[in-house]
Amino acid sequence: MSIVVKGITLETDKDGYLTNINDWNEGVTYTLANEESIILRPEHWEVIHLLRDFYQEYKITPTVRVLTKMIGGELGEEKGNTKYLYELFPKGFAKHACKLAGLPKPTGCH
Amino acid sequence: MKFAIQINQSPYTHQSPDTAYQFTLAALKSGHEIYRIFFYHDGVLNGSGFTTPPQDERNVVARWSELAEEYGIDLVICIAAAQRRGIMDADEAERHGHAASNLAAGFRLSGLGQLIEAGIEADRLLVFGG
Amino acid sequence: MLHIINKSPTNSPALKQCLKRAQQGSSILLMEDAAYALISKTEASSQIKQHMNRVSFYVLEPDIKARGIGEKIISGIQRIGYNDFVKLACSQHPVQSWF
Amino acid sequence: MPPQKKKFLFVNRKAPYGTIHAHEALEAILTGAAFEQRISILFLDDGVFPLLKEQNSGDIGLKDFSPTYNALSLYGVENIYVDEESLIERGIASDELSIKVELKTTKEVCLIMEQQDVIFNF
Repeated sequence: MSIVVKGITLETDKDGYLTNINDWNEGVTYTLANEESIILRPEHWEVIHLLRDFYQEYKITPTVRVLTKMIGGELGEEKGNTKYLYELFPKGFAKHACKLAGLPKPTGCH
Repeated sequence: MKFAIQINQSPYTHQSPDTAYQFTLAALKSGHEIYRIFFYHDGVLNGSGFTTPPQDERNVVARWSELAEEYGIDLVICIAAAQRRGIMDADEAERHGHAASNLAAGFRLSGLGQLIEAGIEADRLLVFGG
Repeated sequence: MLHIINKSPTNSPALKQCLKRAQQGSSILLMEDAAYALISKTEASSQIKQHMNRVSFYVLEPDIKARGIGEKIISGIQRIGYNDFVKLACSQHPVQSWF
Repeated sequence: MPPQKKKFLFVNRKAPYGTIHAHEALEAILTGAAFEQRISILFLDDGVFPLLKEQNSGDIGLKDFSPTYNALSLYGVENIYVDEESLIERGIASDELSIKVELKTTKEVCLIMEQQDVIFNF
Protein backbone atom coordinates (compact mmCIF):
# COMPACT_ATOMS: atom_id res chain seq x y z
CA MET A 1 0.00 0.00 0.00
CA SER A 2 1.10 3.53 -0.56
CA ILE A 3 -0.02 7.12 -0.78
CA VAL A 4 1.15 9.81 -3.16
CA VAL A 5 2.03 13.13 -1.58
CA LYS A 6 3.09 15.97 -3.88
CA GLY A 7 4.13 13.49 -6.53
CA ILE A 8 6.17 11.35 -4.15
CA THR A 9 5.02 7.81 -3.36
CA LEU A 10 5.21 6.88 0.32
CA GLU A 11 4.75 3.35 1.60
CA THR A 12 1.99 2.68 4.13
CA ASP A 13 0.71 -0.42 5.86
CA LYS A 14 -2.63 -1.94 5.07
CA ASP A 15 -4.42 0.36 7.52
CA GLY A 16 -2.86 3.46 5.98
CA TYR A 17 -0.20 4.20 8.60
CA LEU A 18 3.15 5.37 7.27
CA THR A 19 5.62 2.49 7.10
CA ASN A 20 8.48 4.85 7.84
CA ILE A 21 7.46 7.52 10.32
CA ASN A 22 10.28 9.79 9.12
CA ASP A 23 8.41 10.17 5.82
CA TRP A 24 5.90 12.49 7.47
CA ASN A 25 5.25 16.01 6.28
CA GLU A 26 2.10 18.15 6.42
CA GLY A 27 1.17 16.93 2.96
CA VAL A 28 0.86 13.41 4.40
CA THR A 29 -1.72 14.62 6.86
CA TYR A 30 -3.68 16.40 4.10
CA THR A 31 -3.64 13.28 1.92
CA LEU A 32 -4.68 10.92 4.72
CA ALA A 33 -7.36 13.34 5.92
CA ASN A 34 -8.74 13.48 2.40
CA GLU A 35 -8.96 9.68 2.27
CA GLU A 36 -10.80 9.68 5.58
CA SER A 37 -13.10 12.55 4.50
CA ILE A 38 -11.89 14.82 7.27
CA ILE A 39 -11.71 18.49 6.44
CA LEU A 40 -8.75 19.81 8.37
CA ARG A 41 -9.32 22.88 10.47
CA PRO A 42 -6.86 24.75 12.72
CA GLU A 43 -8.27 22.74 15.65
CA HIS A 44 -7.10 19.52 14.03
CA TRP A 45 -3.65 20.91 13.45
CA GLU A 46 -3.36 22.04 17.09
CA VAL A 47 -3.88 18.46 18.23
CA ILE A 48 -1.70 16.97 15.50
CA HIS A 49 1.18 19.26 16.37
CA LEU A 50 0.76 18.54 20.07
CA LEU A 51 0.87 14.81 19.37
CA ARG A 52 3.92 15.14 17.16
CA ASP A 53 5.72 17.35 19.68
CA PHE A 54 5.01 14.80 22.39
CA TYR A 55 6.35 12.01 20.23
CA GLN A 56 9.48 13.98 19.31
CA GLU A 57 10.20 14.72 22.95
CA TYR A 58 9.36 11.40 24.59
CA LYS A 59 9.58 8.89 21.70
CA ILE A 60 6.21 7.38 22.49
CA THR A 61 2.63 8.03 21.56
CA PRO A 62 0.77 9.36 24.60
CA THR A 63 -2.28 7.58 25.98
CA VAL A 64 -5.64 9.19 25.29
CA ARG A 65 -5.70 10.28 28.89
CA VAL A 66 -2.31 11.94 28.83
CA LEU A 67 -3.18 13.59 25.52
CA THR A 68 -6.49 15.02 26.71
CA LYS A 69 -4.79 16.30 29.85
CA MET A 70 -2.18 17.98 27.69
CA ILE A 71 -4.81 19.43 25.37
CA GLY A 72 -6.60 20.81 28.42
CA GLY A 73 -3.40 22.37 29.69
CA GLU A 74 -2.14 23.83 26.45
CA LEU A 75 -5.15 24.47 24.22
CA GLY A 76 -7.76 25.36 26.80
CA GLU A 77 -9.56 23.49 29.53
CA GLU A 78 -12.81 23.21 27.56
CA LYS A 79 -10.95 21.11 24.96
CA GLY A 80 -9.34 18.71 27.40
CA ASN A 81 -11.74 15.80 27.08
CA THR A 82 -12.29 12.75 24.88
CA LYS A 83 -15.53 14.19 23.51
CA TYR A 84 -13.59 17.04 21.93
CA LEU A 85 -11.06 14.57 20.53
CA TYR A 86 -13.81 12.44 18.98
CA GLU A 87 -15.47 15.48 17.43
CA LEU A 88 -12.25 16.22 15.59
CA PHE A 89 -11.29 12.61 14.90
CA PRO A 90 -14.49 10.57 14.64
CA LYS A 91 -12.76 7.18 14.40
CA GLY A 92 -10.88 7.99 17.54
CA PHE A 93 -7.42 8.46 18.80
CA ALA A 94 -5.53 5.57 17.17
CA LYS A 95 -7.36 5.23 13.87
CA HIS A 96 -7.55 8.93 13.14
CA ALA A 97 -5.42 11.19 15.33
CA CYS A 98 -2.25 9.05 15.40
CA LYS A 99 -2.54 8.09 11.77
CA LEU A 100 -3.00 11.65 10.55
CA ALA A 101 -0.15 12.82 12.78
CA GLY A 102 2.11 10.27 11.13
CA LEU A 103 2.86 8.41 14.36
CA PRO A 104 3.30 4.65 14.76
CA LYS A 105 0.13 2.63 15.04
CA PRO A 106 -0.60 2.16 18.75
CA THR A 107 0.03 -1.45 19.71
CA GLY A 108 -3.11 -1.71 21.77
CA CYS A 109 -1.06 -1.95 24.90
CA HIS A 110 -1.45 1.33 26.69
CA MET B 1 -5.70 -18.01 47.29
CA LYS B 2 -5.71 -16.28 43.93
CA PHE B 3 -2.39 -16.31 42.04
CA ALA B 4 -1.29 -14.27 39.05
CA ILE B 5 1.76 -15.45 37.16
CA GLN B 6 4.04 -13.54 34.83
CA ILE B 7 6.39 -15.49 32.56
CA ASN B 8 9.24 -13.54 30.96
CA GLN B 9 11.24 -16.25 29.27
CA SER B 10 11.03 -18.49 26.25
CA PRO B 11 10.49 -22.23 26.55
CA TYR B 12 13.29 -24.67 25.75
CA THR B 13 16.04 -22.05 26.19
CA HIS B 14 15.08 -21.46 29.81
CA GLN B 15 13.71 -23.63 32.59
CA SER B 16 11.60 -20.85 34.06
CA PRO B 17 8.46 -21.65 32.02
CA ASP B 18 8.80 -25.25 33.26
CA THR B 19 9.06 -24.15 36.88
CA ALA B 20 6.08 -21.86 36.34
CA TYR B 21 4.14 -24.80 34.94
CA GLN B 22 4.99 -27.04 37.90
CA PHE B 23 4.00 -24.26 40.29
CA THR B 24 0.72 -23.70 38.47
CA LEU B 25 -0.12 -27.39 38.50
CA ALA B 26 0.69 -27.69 42.20
CA ALA B 27 -1.38 -24.60 43.02
CA LEU B 28 -4.40 -25.88 41.09
CA LYS B 29 -4.17 -29.32 42.67
CA SER B 30 -4.04 -27.73 46.12
CA GLY B 31 -7.32 -25.96 45.35
CA HIS B 32 -5.96 -22.50 44.66
CA GLU B 33 -7.06 -20.30 41.80
CA ILE B 34 -4.79 -19.16 38.98
CA TYR B 35 -6.35 -15.85 38.03
CA ARG B 36 -4.22 -15.36 34.93
CA ILE B 37 -0.88 -16.26 33.38
CA PHE B 38 0.62 -13.33 31.54
CA PHE B 39 3.39 -13.97 29.02
CA TYR B 40 5.83 -11.12 28.43
CA HIS B 41 9.21 -10.53 26.77
CA ASP B 42 10.36 -13.79 25.10
CA GLY B 43 7.77 -15.52 27.26
CA VAL B 44 5.30 -14.87 24.44
CA LEU B 45 6.99 -17.76 22.59
CA ASN B 46 5.21 -20.08 25.04
CA GLY B 47 2.18 -19.43 22.85
CA SER B 48 3.76 -20.33 19.53
CA GLY B 49 1.53 -23.00 18.05
CA PHE B 50 4.17 -24.01 15.51
CA THR B 51 6.38 -25.33 18.28
CA THR B 52 7.35 -28.90 17.39
CA PRO B 53 9.72 -30.50 19.87
CA PRO B 54 11.17 -34.01 19.39
CA GLN B 55 8.80 -36.71 20.62
CA ASP B 56 10.97 -37.66 23.58
CA GLU B 57 10.78 -34.11 25.02
CA ARG B 58 8.01 -32.32 26.84
CA ASN B 59 5.76 -30.12 24.73
CA VAL B 60 5.69 -26.88 26.69
CA VAL B 61 3.18 -25.15 24.45
CA ALA B 62 0.75 -28.05 24.25
CA ARG B 63 1.02 -28.44 28.01
CA TRP B 64 -0.22 -24.87 28.53
CA SER B 65 -3.06 -25.42 26.06
CA GLU B 66 -4.13 -28.56 27.93
CA LEU B 67 -4.01 -26.74 31.25
CA ALA B 68 -6.18 -23.97 29.83
CA GLU B 69 -8.70 -26.48 28.59
CA GLU B 70 -8.81 -28.55 31.75
CA TYR B 71 -8.87 -25.72 34.28
CA GLY B 72 -10.08 -22.80 32.20
CA ILE B 73 -7.01 -20.72 32.94
CA ASP B 74 -6.70 -17.36 31.25
CA LEU B 75 -3.47 -17.49 29.21
CA VAL B 76 -2.69 -13.98 27.98
CA ILE B 77 0.10 -13.09 25.59
CA CYS B 78 1.22 -9.45 25.51
CA ILE B 79 0.23 -8.22 22.09
CA ALA B 80 3.07 -5.70 21.69
CA ALA B 81 5.74 -8.22 22.73
CA ALA B 82 4.08 -10.82 20.49
CA GLN B 83 4.05 -8.55 17.43
CA ARG B 84 7.79 -7.97 17.85
CA ARG B 85 8.40 -11.71 18.00
CA GLY B 86 5.94 -12.87 15.39
CA ILE B 87 3.21 -14.51 17.44
CA MET B 88 -0.20 -13.75 15.90
CA ASP B 89 -3.75 -14.97 16.03
CA ALA B 90 -5.83 -15.15 12.86
CA ASP B 91 -7.07 -11.55 13.14
CA GLU B 92 -3.64 -10.08 13.73
CA ALA B 93 -2.02 -12.14 10.98
CA GLU B 94 -4.63 -10.94 8.53
CA ARG B 95 -4.32 -7.35 9.70
CA HIS B 96 -0.55 -7.39 9.21
CA GLY B 97 -0.68 -9.30 5.95
CA HIS B 98 0.91 -12.56 7.08
CA ALA B 99 0.14 -15.84 5.36
CA ALA B 100 -0.60 -17.83 8.51
CA SER B 101 -1.33 -17.38 12.19
CA ASN B 102 0.44 -19.31 14.92
CA LEU B 103 -1.16 -18.58 18.28
CA ALA B 104 -1.62 -21.88 20.09
CA ALA B 105 -5.01 -23.04 21.36
CA GLY B 106 -6.12 -21.68 24.71
CA PHE B 107 -4.04 -18.48 24.50
CA ARG B 108 -5.30 -15.00 23.73
CA LEU B 109 -3.52 -11.81 22.73
CA SER B 110 -4.16 -8.72 24.79
CA GLY B 111 -2.56 -5.58 26.17
CA LEU B 112 -0.26 -5.02 29.11
CA GLY B 113 -3.26 -3.78 31.04
CA GLN B 114 -4.09 -7.44 31.59
CA LEU B 115 -0.89 -7.84 33.60
CA ILE B 116 -1.65 -4.81 35.72
CA GLU B 117 -5.24 -5.90 36.23
CA ALA B 118 -4.04 -9.35 37.31
CA GLY B 119 -1.82 -7.60 39.86
CA ILE B 120 -4.87 -5.79 41.20
CA GLU B 121 -7.20 -8.80 41.29
CA ALA B 122 -4.88 -11.55 42.51
CA ASP B 123 -3.58 -12.03 46.04
CA ARG B 124 -0.09 -12.82 44.80
CA LEU B 125 1.96 -12.13 41.71
CA LEU B 126 4.88 -14.44 40.94
CA VAL B 127 7.31 -13.60 38.18
CA PHE B 128 9.21 -16.36 36.44
CA GLY B 129 12.02 -14.90 34.43
CA GLY B 130 15.60 -15.40 33.59
CA MET C 1 8.63 -11.26 51.97
CA LEU C 2 9.75 -13.98 49.58
CA HIS C 3 12.77 -13.72 47.31
CA ILE C 4 13.21 -16.11 44.42
CA ILE C 5 16.52 -16.69 42.64
CA ASN C 6 17.05 -18.91 39.62
CA LYS C 7 20.60 -18.05 38.51
CA SER C 8 23.87 -19.85 39.13
CA PRO C 9 25.97 -17.86 41.63
CA THR C 10 29.14 -18.34 39.60
CA ASN C 11 27.66 -16.89 36.42
CA SER C 12 25.37 -14.20 37.78
CA PRO C 13 25.44 -11.64 40.60
CA ALA C 14 21.75 -12.32 41.39
CA LEU C 15 22.45 -14.19 44.64
CA LYS C 16 24.75 -11.47 45.97
CA GLN C 17 22.30 -8.78 44.94
CA CYS C 18 19.47 -10.59 46.66
CA LEU C 19 21.36 -11.32 49.89
CA LYS C 20 22.25 -7.64 50.20
CA ARG C 21 18.55 -6.67 50.15
CA ALA C 22 16.89 -9.54 52.02
CA GLN C 23 15.61 -8.26 55.33
CA GLN C 24 15.62 -10.07 58.65
CA GLY C 25 12.77 -12.58 58.70
CA SER C 26 12.37 -12.86 54.95
CA SER C 27 12.63 -16.08 52.94
CA ILE C 28 14.80 -16.94 49.97
CA LEU C 29 13.90 -19.74 47.58
CA LEU C 30 16.66 -21.06 45.34
CA MET C 31 15.48 -22.75 42.18
CA GLU C 32 16.79 -23.91 38.81
CA ASP C 33 20.50 -23.03 38.44
CA ALA C 34 20.51 -21.15 41.75
CA ALA C 35 20.51 -24.60 43.40
CA TYR C 36 24.24 -24.75 42.62
CA ALA C 37 24.77 -22.00 45.20
CA LEU C 38 24.29 -24.61 47.92
CA ILE C 39 27.28 -26.79 47.05
CA SER C 40 29.39 -26.92 50.19
CA LYS C 41 32.85 -25.35 50.40
CA THR C 42 32.04 -22.72 47.78
CA GLU C 43 31.99 -18.96 48.10
CA ALA C 44 28.26 -18.87 47.47
CA SER C 45 27.33 -21.42 50.11
CA SER C 46 29.52 -19.73 52.70
CA GLN C 47 27.76 -16.43 51.98
CA ILE C 48 24.44 -18.18 52.43
CA LYS C 49 25.59 -19.61 55.76
CA GLN C 50 26.35 -16.11 56.98
CA HIS C 51 22.73 -15.13 56.43
CA MET C 52 21.09 -18.25 57.85
CA ASN C 53 20.47 -16.78 61.28
CA ARG C 54 18.28 -14.00 59.89
CA VAL C 55 16.82 -15.38 56.63
CA SER C 56 15.10 -18.74 55.92
CA PHE C 57 16.51 -20.58 52.93
CA TYR C 58 14.60 -23.03 50.79
CA VAL C 59 15.54 -24.96 47.68
CA LEU C 60 13.42 -26.86 45.18
CA GLU C 61 14.33 -30.49 45.71
CA PRO C 62 13.52 -31.47 42.08
CA ASP C 63 16.19 -29.00 40.90
CA ILE C 64 18.77 -30.45 43.30
CA LYS C 65 17.98 -33.97 42.14
CA ALA C 66 18.04 -33.07 38.45
CA ARG C 67 21.49 -31.55 38.81
CA GLY C 68 23.04 -34.45 40.73
CA ILE C 69 24.10 -32.33 43.70
CA GLY C 70 21.92 -33.87 46.41
CA GLU C 71 24.91 -35.15 48.39
CA LYS C 72 26.96 -32.01 48.02
CA ILE C 73 24.77 -29.34 49.55
CA ILE C 74 25.17 -27.62 52.90
CA SER C 75 22.86 -28.45 55.80
CA GLY C 76 20.27 -26.12 57.24
CA ILE C 77 18.41 -25.64 53.97
CA GLN C 78 14.80 -26.72 53.67
CA ARG C 79 14.37 -28.88 50.61
CA ILE C 80 10.86 -28.49 49.30
CA GLY C 81 8.68 -29.65 46.41
CA TYR C 82 6.32 -27.64 44.25
CA ASN C 83 3.44 -28.04 46.71
CA ASP C 84 5.52 -26.44 49.45
CA PHE C 85 6.55 -23.72 47.03
CA VAL C 86 2.85 -22.90 46.69
CA LYS C 87 2.46 -22.85 50.48
CA LEU C 88 5.50 -20.59 50.78
CA ALA C 89 4.02 -18.18 48.25
CA CYS C 90 0.78 -18.18 50.24
CA SER C 91 2.44 -17.37 53.53
CA GLN C 92 4.80 -14.66 52.27
CA HIS C 93 4.35 -11.51 50.31
CA PRO C 94 5.29 -9.61 48.27
CA VAL C 95 7.47 -11.74 46.02
CA GLN C 96 10.63 -10.42 44.36
CA SER C 97 12.31 -12.47 41.65
CA TRP C 98 16.03 -12.03 41.03
CA PHE C 99 17.08 -13.16 37.58
CA MET D 1 -16.77 2.08 48.83
CA PRO D 2 -14.28 1.94 45.95
CA PRO D 3 -11.76 -0.90 46.17
CA GLN D 4 -8.61 0.02 47.98
CA LYS D 5 -5.64 0.99 45.87
CA LYS D 6 -2.72 -1.39 45.88
CA LYS D 7 0.92 -0.51 46.28
CA PHE D 8 2.70 -1.53 43.09
CA LEU D 9 6.46 -1.53 42.71
CA PHE D 10 8.11 -1.92 39.32
CA VAL D 11 11.69 -3.09 39.78
CA ASN D 12 14.12 -2.38 36.96
CA ARG D 13 17.37 -4.31 37.18
CA LYS D 14 18.47 -4.51 33.55
CA ALA D 15 20.68 -2.34 31.36
CA PRO D 16 19.28 -0.97 28.09
CA TYR D 17 20.02 -2.21 24.53
CA GLY D 18 21.84 -5.46 25.43
CA THR D 19 18.43 -6.95 26.13
CA ILE D 20 14.94 -5.58 25.62
CA HIS D 21 13.99 -5.94 29.28
CA ALA D 22 14.42 -2.30 30.30
CA HIS D 23 12.49 -1.09 27.26
CA GLU D 24 9.57 -3.46 27.71
CA ALA D 25 9.54 -2.78 31.45
CA LEU D 26 8.99 0.88 30.66
CA GLU D 27 6.03 -0.01 28.45
CA ALA D 28 4.53 -1.96 31.33
CA ILE D 29 5.06 0.93 33.75
CA LEU D 30 3.34 3.41 31.45
CA THR D 31 0.42 1.02 31.18
CA GLY D 32 0.35 0.52 34.93
CA ALA D 33 0.20 4.25 35.50
CA ALA D 34 -3.25 4.36 33.91
CA PHE D 35 -4.76 2.04 36.53
CA GLU D 36 -4.76 4.53 39.40
CA GLN D 37 -2.91 2.36 41.85
CA ARG D 38 -0.13 3.63 44.10
CA ILE D 39 2.80 3.23 41.75
CA SER D 40 6.49 3.33 42.56
CA ILE D 41 9.47 2.53 40.39
CA LEU D 42 12.80 1.32 41.65
CA PHE D 43 15.97 1.38 39.59
CA LEU D 44 18.35 -1.17 41.04
CA ASP D 45 21.63 -2.84 40.02
CA ASP D 46 22.16 -2.54 36.23
CA GLY D 47 18.69 -1.03 36.10
CA VAL D 48 20.25 2.39 36.75
CA PHE D 49 21.97 2.41 33.33
CA PRO D 50 18.84 3.26 31.31
CA LEU D 51 18.67 6.57 33.19
CA LEU D 52 22.00 7.90 31.92
CA LYS D 53 21.88 11.14 29.94
CA GLU D 54 23.44 11.48 26.51
CA GLN D 55 22.40 8.11 25.15
CA ASN D 56 22.56 7.96 21.38
CA SER D 57 21.71 4.59 19.93
CA GLY D 58 21.63 5.68 16.28
CA ASP D 59 24.75 3.79 15.29
CA ILE D 60 23.65 0.48 16.81
CA GLY D 61 20.33 0.83 15.04
CA LEU D 62 18.14 0.41 18.13
CA LYS D 63 15.44 2.83 19.21
CA ASP D 64 16.60 5.23 21.93
CA PHE D 65 13.82 5.03 24.47
CA SER D 66 15.60 6.99 27.21
CA PRO D 67 13.56 10.19 26.50
CA THR D 68 10.46 8.22 27.48
CA TYR D 69 11.53 8.17 31.14
CA ASN D 70 10.88 11.92 31.14
CA ALA D 71 7.22 11.21 30.48
CA LEU D 72 6.78 9.26 33.74
CA SER D 73 5.69 12.32 35.68
CA LEU D 74 3.10 13.19 33.01
CA TYR D 75 1.71 9.68 33.44
CA GLY D 76 1.26 10.29 37.14
CA VAL D 77 4.11 8.15 38.46
CA GLU D 78 5.11 9.87 41.67
CA ASN D 79 7.72 7.77 43.38
CA ILE D 80 10.84 7.20 41.35
CA TYR D 81 13.57 5.61 43.47
CA VAL D 82 17.19 4.88 42.63
CA ASP D 83 19.44 2.68 44.75
CA GLU D 84 22.40 4.89 45.60
CA GLU D 85 24.80 2.00 46.06
CA SER D 86 24.02 0.72 42.57
CA LEU D 87 25.09 4.11 41.20
CA ILE D 88 28.33 4.14 43.17
CA GLU D 89 29.20 0.56 42.16
CA ARG D 90 28.80 1.57 38.53
CA GLY D 91 30.69 4.85 38.68
CA ILE D 92 27.66 7.03 38.12
CA ALA D 93 26.95 10.36 39.82
CA SER D 94 23.33 11.30 40.42
CA ASP D 95 23.65 14.42 38.26
CA GLU D 96 24.38 12.15 35.29
CA LEU D 97 20.82 10.84 35.39
CA SER D 98 18.28 12.15 32.91
CA ILE D 99 15.35 12.43 35.30
CA LYS D 100 14.67 13.63 38.81
CA VAL D 101 14.79 10.72 41.24
CA GLU D 102 14.90 10.00 44.95
CA LEU D 103 18.14 8.36 46.05
CA LYS D 104 17.69 5.56 48.56
CA THR D 105 20.10 3.68 50.80
CA THR D 106 20.17 -0.12 50.82
CA LYS D 107 18.21 -0.13 54.05
CA GLU D 108 15.53 2.11 52.53
CA VAL D 109 15.38 -0.02 49.39
CA CYS D 110 14.70 -3.10 51.53
CA LEU D 111 11.87 -1.34 53.33
CA ILE D 112 10.34 -0.06 50.09
CA MET D 113 10.22 -3.63 48.77
CA GLU D 114 8.76 -5.04 51.96
CA GLN D 115 5.95 -2.49 52.00
CA GLN D 116 4.52 -3.37 48.59
CA ASP D 117 1.42 -5.35 47.75
CA VAL D 118 2.76 -6.39 44.36
CA ILE D 119 6.22 -6.33 42.78
CA PHE D 120 6.62 -6.53 39.01
CA ASN D 121 9.96 -7.82 37.69
CA PHE D 122 11.20 -7.63 34.13
